[in-house]
Amino acid sequence: MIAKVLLSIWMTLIIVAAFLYADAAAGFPGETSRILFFHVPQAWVATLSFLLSMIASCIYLARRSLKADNLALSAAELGLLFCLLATVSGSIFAKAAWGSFWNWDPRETSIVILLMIYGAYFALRSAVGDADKRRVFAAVYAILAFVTVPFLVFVVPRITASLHPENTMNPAKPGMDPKTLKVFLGSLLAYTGLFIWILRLRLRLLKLESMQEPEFVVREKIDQEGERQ
Amino acid sequence: MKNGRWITETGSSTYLSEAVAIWLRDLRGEFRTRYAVNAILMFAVTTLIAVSFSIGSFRIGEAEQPFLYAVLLWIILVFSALSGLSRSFVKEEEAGTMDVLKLSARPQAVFLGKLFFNLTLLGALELIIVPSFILLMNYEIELPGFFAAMVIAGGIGLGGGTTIVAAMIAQASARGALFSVLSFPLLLPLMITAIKGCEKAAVGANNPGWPEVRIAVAYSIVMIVMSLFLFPLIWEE
Amino acid sequence: MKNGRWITETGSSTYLSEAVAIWLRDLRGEFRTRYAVNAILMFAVTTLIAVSFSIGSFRIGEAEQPFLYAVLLWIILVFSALSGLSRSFVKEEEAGTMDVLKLSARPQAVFLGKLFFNLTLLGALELIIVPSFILLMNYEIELPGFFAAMVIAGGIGLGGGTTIVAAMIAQASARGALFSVLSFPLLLPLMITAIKGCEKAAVGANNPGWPEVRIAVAYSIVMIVMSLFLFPLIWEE
Amino acid sequence: MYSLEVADLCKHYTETLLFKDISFKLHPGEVLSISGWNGSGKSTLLRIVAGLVRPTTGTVAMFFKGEAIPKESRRRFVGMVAPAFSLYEELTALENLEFFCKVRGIAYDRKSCLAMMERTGLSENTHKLCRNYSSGMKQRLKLAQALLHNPPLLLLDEPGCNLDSKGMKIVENIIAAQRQRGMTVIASNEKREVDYGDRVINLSE
Amino acid sequence: MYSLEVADLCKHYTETLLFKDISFKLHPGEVLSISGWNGSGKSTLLRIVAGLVRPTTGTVAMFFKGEAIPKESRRRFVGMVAPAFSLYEELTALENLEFFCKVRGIAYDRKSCLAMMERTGLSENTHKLCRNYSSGMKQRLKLAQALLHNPPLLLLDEPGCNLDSKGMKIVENIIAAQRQRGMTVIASNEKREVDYGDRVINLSE
Ligand code: HEM
Ligand SMILES: Nc1ncnc2c1ncn2[C@@H]1O[C@H](COP(=O)(O)OP(=O)(O)OP(=O)(O)O)[C@@H](O)[C@H]1O
Ligand SMILES: Nc1ncnc2c1ncn2[C@@H]1O[C@H](COP(=O)(O)OP(=O)(O)OP(=O)(O)O)[C@@H](O)[C@H]1O
Ligand SMILES: [Mg+2]
Ligand SMILES: [Mg+2]
Repeated sequence: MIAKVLLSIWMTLIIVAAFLYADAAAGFPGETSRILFFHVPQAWVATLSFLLSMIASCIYLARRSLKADNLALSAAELGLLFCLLATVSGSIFAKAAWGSFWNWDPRETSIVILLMIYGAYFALRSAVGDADKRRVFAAVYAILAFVTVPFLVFVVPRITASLHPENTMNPAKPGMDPKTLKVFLGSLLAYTGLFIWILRLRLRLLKLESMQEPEFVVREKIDQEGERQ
Repeated sequence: MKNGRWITETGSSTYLSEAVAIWLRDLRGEFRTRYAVNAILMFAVTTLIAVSFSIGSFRIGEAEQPFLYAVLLWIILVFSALSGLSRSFVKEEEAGTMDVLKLSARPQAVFLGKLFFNLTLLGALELIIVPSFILLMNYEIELPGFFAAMVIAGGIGLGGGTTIVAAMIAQASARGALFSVLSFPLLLPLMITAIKGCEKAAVGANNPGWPEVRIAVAYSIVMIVMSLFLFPLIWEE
Repeated sequence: MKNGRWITETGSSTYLSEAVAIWLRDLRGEFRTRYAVNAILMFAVTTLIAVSFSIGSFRIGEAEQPFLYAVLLWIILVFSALSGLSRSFVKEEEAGTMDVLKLSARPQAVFLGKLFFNLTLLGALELIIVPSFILLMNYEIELPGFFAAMVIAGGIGLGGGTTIVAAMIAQASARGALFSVLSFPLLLPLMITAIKGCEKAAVGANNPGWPEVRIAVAYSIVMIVMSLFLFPLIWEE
Repeated sequence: MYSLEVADLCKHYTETLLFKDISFKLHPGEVLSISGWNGSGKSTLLRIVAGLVRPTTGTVAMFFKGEAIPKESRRRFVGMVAPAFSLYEELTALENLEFFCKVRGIAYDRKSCLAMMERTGLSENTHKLCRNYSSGMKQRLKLAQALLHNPPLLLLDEPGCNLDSKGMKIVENIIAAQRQRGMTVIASNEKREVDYGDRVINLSE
Repeated sequence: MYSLEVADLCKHYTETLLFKDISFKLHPGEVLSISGWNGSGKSTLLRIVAGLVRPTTGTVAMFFKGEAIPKESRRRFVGMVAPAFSLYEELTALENLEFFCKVRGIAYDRKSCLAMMERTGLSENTHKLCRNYSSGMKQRLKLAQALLHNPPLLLLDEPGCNLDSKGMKIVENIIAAQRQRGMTVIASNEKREVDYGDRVINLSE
């Protein structure tokens, strides 16, 4: 409860600070640089949750525990959601900054591939009737999909020149002005908190749902037996 | 002693020999029905002619040719592959032979056998498409060695990335379209690499060490090794 | 009287109502197995993205755009169609339901039912692909009415031209090579016409009477009428 | 009123002769059995009578009140069950029957379809997908499908296949009922089923 | 030397319970029959024993000289025939057997495959495509396939399905031979086949 209140206060502060406290960076048309405080954390959270989904899938395959599958599923859902948010926010700003909604910037390409992969992940889940099969297949696909990520990161950027302000605003590099850096890091924190909060809600919901279906309860029993053996 | 035979005998057989048996059977079945080859060739020939008819008949700027041609070639290859590669597993499921195969073969052998079969199909496809594409489009390639290596490595990657997906969709309800949906994103990094490689080969850019070929080979190896580990999970579920 | 019923009753049923029954069953089967429903969208998006990524990422001369885009659009449409349209018959054969269908339905009703089904699929496909293609590629069309008519007429032609071929490949498992040989020349004239039509629509050429649409409509009518006559021969052998 | 006339049927497969000079006439109320070893051509003969396979030589003709029924409308007069047939696996049992009613031009009537399923002992599984049916349940549904249009000619290829004793009883009832109304041809390996026939044609002799 | 232990098997399909608390042990020389009405779960039970379907709860274990055989190598010890199985229709019968020999890791030996086909009464049709096999010939070939590797555990789901009286005799011989060497589980609707078992588990009770 307290955590929730703190999170909402923190979020509000960050939004206010993003517009009033931090200065607009040079090299961006108008105020467009403020995208940094929303768009980048969204992309970061999306990446984080895909990673989480992949790890949970591995755990599911090793242990066949329902919890791991629920985690993989909800992380993938949230990842897709934040990925969409990052795409939409980026796209809106792109119209202002680069003149058109879509330019096939390497970042745009890779985010679209991510969207496709996780869209496919859900298509697969809905196409497999048997519950056990569905979980195994989804986990296998999540792992295979993540295997391609390094290729996306290292290969795609070589193809087209990037429009992205790669080095000017990279927070890891010195040069970001301290005010911007402060708000940016705060925003990262806020988005991560938001992510964890929604994830826990989703997990609770999944657990409640599965309690209504007797099949799942029985399965969990086997899962424990399987672990004993 | 009869009973002893049951245990010892299987030791003499390797994954490879079993995989080869599966490969040869698929080839033979394919040769008799020509279903996959047809699906693939039909699409490939149709697009090839359509593309060459449409692109070939008007002028594209010299500078843009290498890139555009590389893109077209790989779109034709990838989509032709997607139209046929899932057949080997889907047919097994639809004909009701999957159960018997599950009871008699080791999963890794099945995976390898099907992979070999898909690679054979891809090889045949490339043998037909690539030369005809080059001829029809008047595609000038400065570095034929690099180009060939790129096409071969890309083909292996295509097979490596799709075989396990085919096994999954064969057991799922939405087959045809699901296959492209699941495979395509997995193949995109490879496709982008291969396009870049073919473009460079056409232009004749100085390209020491053939990095694109290496990337494609790395992709293939990673995909095949991962699949070998993951396949038994899918097969036995 | 029982015996009397056997003869008279069937009179009340028309080819159309039987064809509709077959059409609805196919739709329902399709919906259940989600062969298309769940994935057709992703599939269309996949192809579109591939094309728009590859073409969109570099600039094509203004003058060349209308033609190139028309070609790409029709390649996407024809490919999607070919990859799915033959299924309705092939599945019937592979699942072993063809014999029962032959025993219970009139050939013309079967043909019409399958044609409706294929046209439904094509309609759904075009509804998804065409608008997204236009948006993604920033495809400027001067004569939207002509363009829409061309797309619709082309779709009907695609369905008309492929349905009977699909019935043939489903029957002739060993004569399968026929399919690529047959369907390709069958569809090519239509495709060329449609490409030309879409190009004109984009450029906004003065085009009284929409000749390309007429050709496509004529093609569709000829194909469908011919198929209605020829289909019973294929079906009953 | 109806009759079936089969004259001088002969069927070759490339080099091998399956059977030759098969002739018989059948009238309502009669049951004909076809027996023979595995591979002797029983199923092929039934498929020829149904019009699914062409004979090498010979003719199959059906008459209604002395008039020949054209081949195109034979489908209304024939109901058939065979091991090689399948129903639509992705539909439920009832949907399958509904489909075959409509395609045959019989107004679909849910009640009578349910009654048919009751008759073949499937009333508890009307809404199950056929994919999940057991082998015996599939066979029962095939029987139901063949009876939907009250065919004057019923062709039963191994009708008792996969069935339990209750199912066998159902087949027996079906044959008895058909005897009241029309013609039946049974092809089977089972002595019990062959014995339902008034006459037997043995293809292995 | 071998043994099969099935403990507390229970199988649910979403809402319905198929069977529960099935336990048995089997030793070489024993034949177990499974009976029950159509749809009672006989085939499902056999598929669970073969490892093709997961039970909801319970375990299936095979032992060789007291040691448990891991699930991966169970394929070497099990041969199975079922109505839902098919062989490769585009291969000839002999090619099918050759394929299964190789895939199972048994050195392919044409003579012994031919002997197997002789044993199942197919010696005249070794080079025919399976697509053109009659229903009974297919069933015989499935039997041959299941016996190729001399499996210590033979699972027969409706083994006499589609067979003529000679074929039934062949099944009888197969069961008698298997009794000398290993274990057999038969699932069937036919009283005759059920009676081959020393013990009977009736799933409908
Ligand atoms: C459709 C349009 C866009 C998409 C899909 C997109 C997507 C992305 C993605 C995926 C990242 C990587 C985040 C990470 O590594 O975790 C990123 C980073 C970033 N984006 Fe965008 N973006 C878009 C448009 C824009 C625009 C218009 C701007 C600013 C004018 C912008 C500014 C940035 C910045 C500053 C970063 C951080 C770069 C770095 O870490 O070096 N983006 N974007
Ligand atoms: N298309 C074909 N080409 C060649 N031979 C065929 C073809 N179809 C069937 N045969 C052969 O014809 C013979 C008769 O087959 P059919 O199915 O009629 O036998 P059956 O009497 O029904 O046998 P069963 O009792 O096993 O069902 C078989 O030997 C079969 O191999
Ligand atoms: N995947 C599934 N989902 C739901 N129900 C299923 C599934 N598979 C089988 N069933 C049901 O389980 C029951 C048992 O089927 P099974 O095939 O084991 O029966 P059986 O005893 O072999 O019958 P038969 O004598 O007809 O062969 C049937 O009612 C069937 O409908
Ligand atoms: Mg037969
Ligand atoms: Mg059964």
